[in-house]
Amino acid sequence: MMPQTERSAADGPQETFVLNLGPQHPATHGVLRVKLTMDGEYITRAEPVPGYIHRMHEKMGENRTWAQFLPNTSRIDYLSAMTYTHAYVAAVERAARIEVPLRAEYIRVITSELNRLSSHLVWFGAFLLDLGGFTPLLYAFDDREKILDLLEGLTGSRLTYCYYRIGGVCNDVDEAFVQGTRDFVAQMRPRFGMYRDLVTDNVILRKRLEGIGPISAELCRRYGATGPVIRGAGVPYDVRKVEPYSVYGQFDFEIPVFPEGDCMARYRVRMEEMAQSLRIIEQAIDRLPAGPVMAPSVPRVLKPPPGDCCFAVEAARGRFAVRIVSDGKEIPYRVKLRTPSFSNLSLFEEASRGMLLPDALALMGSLDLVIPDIDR
Amino acid sequence: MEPQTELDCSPLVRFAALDDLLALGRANSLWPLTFGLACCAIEMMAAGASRFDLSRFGAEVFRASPRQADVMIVAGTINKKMAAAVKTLYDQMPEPKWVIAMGNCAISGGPFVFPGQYAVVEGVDKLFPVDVFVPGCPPRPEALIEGILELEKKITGRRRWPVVKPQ
Amino acid sequence: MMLSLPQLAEAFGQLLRNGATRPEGQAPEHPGSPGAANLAAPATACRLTDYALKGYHLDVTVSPGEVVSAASLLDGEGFALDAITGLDWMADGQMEVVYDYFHPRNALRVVVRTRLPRAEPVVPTISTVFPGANWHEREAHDFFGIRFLGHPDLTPLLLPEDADYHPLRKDFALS
Amino acid sequence: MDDAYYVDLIYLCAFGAGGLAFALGPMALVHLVAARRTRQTSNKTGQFIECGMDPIGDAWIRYSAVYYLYALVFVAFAVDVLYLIPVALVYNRQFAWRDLVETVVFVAVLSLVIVYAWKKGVFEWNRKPSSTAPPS
Repeated sequence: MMPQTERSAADGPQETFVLNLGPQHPATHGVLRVKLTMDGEYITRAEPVPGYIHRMHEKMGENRTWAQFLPNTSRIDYLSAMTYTHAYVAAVERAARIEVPLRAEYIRVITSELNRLSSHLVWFGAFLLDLGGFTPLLYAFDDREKILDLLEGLTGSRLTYCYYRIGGVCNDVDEAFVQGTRDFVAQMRPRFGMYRDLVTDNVILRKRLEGIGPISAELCRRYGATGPVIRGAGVPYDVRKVEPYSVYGQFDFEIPVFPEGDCMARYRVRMEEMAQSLRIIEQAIDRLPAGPVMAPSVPRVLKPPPGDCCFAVEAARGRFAVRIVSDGKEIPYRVKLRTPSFSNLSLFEEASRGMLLPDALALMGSLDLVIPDIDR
Repeated sequence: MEPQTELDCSPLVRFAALDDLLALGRANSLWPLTFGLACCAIEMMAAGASRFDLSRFGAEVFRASPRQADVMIVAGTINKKMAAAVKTLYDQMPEPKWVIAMGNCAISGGPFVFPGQYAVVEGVDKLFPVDVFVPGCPPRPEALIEGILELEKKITGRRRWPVVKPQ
Repeated sequence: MMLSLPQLAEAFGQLLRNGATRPEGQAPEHPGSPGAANLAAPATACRLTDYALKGYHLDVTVSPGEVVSAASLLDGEGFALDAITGLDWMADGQMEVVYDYFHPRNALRVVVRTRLPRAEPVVPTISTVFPGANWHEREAHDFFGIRFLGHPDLTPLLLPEDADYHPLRKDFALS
Repeated sequence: MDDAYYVDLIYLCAFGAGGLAFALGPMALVHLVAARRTRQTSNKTGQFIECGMDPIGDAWIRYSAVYYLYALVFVAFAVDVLYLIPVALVYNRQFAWRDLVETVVFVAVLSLVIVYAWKKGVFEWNRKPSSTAPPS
């Protein structure tokens, strides 16, 4: 049975129809499925159906030792793998009371922020691809490859880094990385001006984004949406500032906030955030302390004391929290991953009601979804 | 109806020279299906974007519709909820069609295989035949390009591009 | 309005004391008072925790009947729902439901937990208070088979739509 | 009936045959050269494409009249172009004001359709007030 909307008798009954958007659809950035009930070009109901890339990360957490779970963390949100690994290792360090050397914390901040930049660049390219502009993707990937070169030299992989270890990082940065990062920051700064001239000030883009897909701060709160979504609704919530973890408290940076709550506000938040990440990277590189990069006393077989603990980080898409429960054994009792895309997507049904389909796709793109991050 | 993945799909008339010509044309303008599943999809995007530039080999026209696509690049993990959709998309691609399994998940289930796993299909070749396997987790864009060149070799019977030998 | 932790703890203490008249009839043994950490874990409790060690500020244990009033209390204070998760304590024959809350404007994190019998894990839904809980509860139902009373739609979210198994139960791998 | 008439008729037939060959030739060629069957796993080769899912419901339902108007405007201009090509071919012998005026009048009359449709709000995709109510 298909639902029908009420219409005046003069119109005659116009029926709604049900349309599958996804799992194989270029606008859903992966294998998200949205069950659309359409009234012509207007959305009566858009019900996201996740689960098409559920990969049992939480079950796998209960099947391997604390350290063996590390490669999984980088495959949940593969675009900001560093921040996800950071949350997990920091949670285990908190549970096992391991003190991380300062140099390792600085390296974590530098690599996390580089990763945030590369993640936002992919979003930038893919979002504009959704809106119908292909060229920005080529510029964004050009910049992104420079970051990947740096991280690949350091970690050995391009995307799914497994660089952080429980107690530090797996190898020290070399002079080439430090110099390369400095060069990259210098190269990247002027690019934002180019992006602004090329894309942000474009009339077509503004017409497609301004006033489209409004999400209020209250809606964000009721659905637990975080990251650029809540900051684009005027709430300066960023885990790096609210609950400063690692050494983020030592840096001078701002949290970009735009109160409009529309797609353009979320777009601007991410663009500004990239510039702020550069600021953090610059400060961290300048103040990089000497010392070891691995805690001296990490036991070979880790057995955190029984109990639970949480650790939250600001990933590229919002608040990512790990809740680990230990029963004192070498295998976790439970690893709960609270992922930002899950909560950010859950408000889509309410936010997209009554929108035009093309505008709803702009809204979905501005949420910056990574589908395995929803499904885990 | 039984799965028919070993059908003889050859055309009514065949001319050796014409077949070669068609194969050459097909091999150098492979249109992949836009079918990003997981991590590997980002590397697939990177292969199509600047620096790696898949269009040098004629395979950059990513089509959203299976009817217009020649090659399905299965880039990522297939789970049991997704398997039916993947099979549907394979069915909807017209002949001649090829499949590249990109990444360890598409090859064998990759890191998501453990005793008692409940969600992952352990390799896309469990669902339909695969022509080229590209290993890696995820494979580098160069590896995907090499996979496409291997597919060209499979279609035309010879390799047009030089093979880079490790020094 | 800056919300302070002792005020919140006091509010929860009030909630738990009022809960003494609830049908289950279990009076909270140690209603939490600000600054006093009760190390024993009674049926209901409100404890301040060390953020540096735990990652949250307030740990509240309530009876299953009180999760909705706890959610309403936090909703009134401007909290947002972080996650809902299950925990299978197979050895104790119990199922734990953990509600994580964060505050979008203050550095405050609250954990509300409740224990259910493992044989019949039923708890009222809080999706009437936080609409975002809808998906979290569906996920907990997927993984643990916890039934949320009053939930609009408990069809599997992440698992296939016809799935009848609950993979994160500790006895799942054995079957 | 003079010879010229038959010559013209032969020309016409040849032109028609050529046109048919252009239209049907590729179909015949494809029938011979293309693959006869498609390998498939679950017998869904002929299914409508909906992102890999089985379509839900029927496509034969009442749509908004706006779609119909939109299609009409499109068809008007497609036909317009169809007529303009022979006009351009015939009129290219010498420049004549009369021809130009004729063409402009033709295009202007068709453009009035756009103006009319624009004024009527065909391109606005406005919802009727009754349908903005939340679904029951």
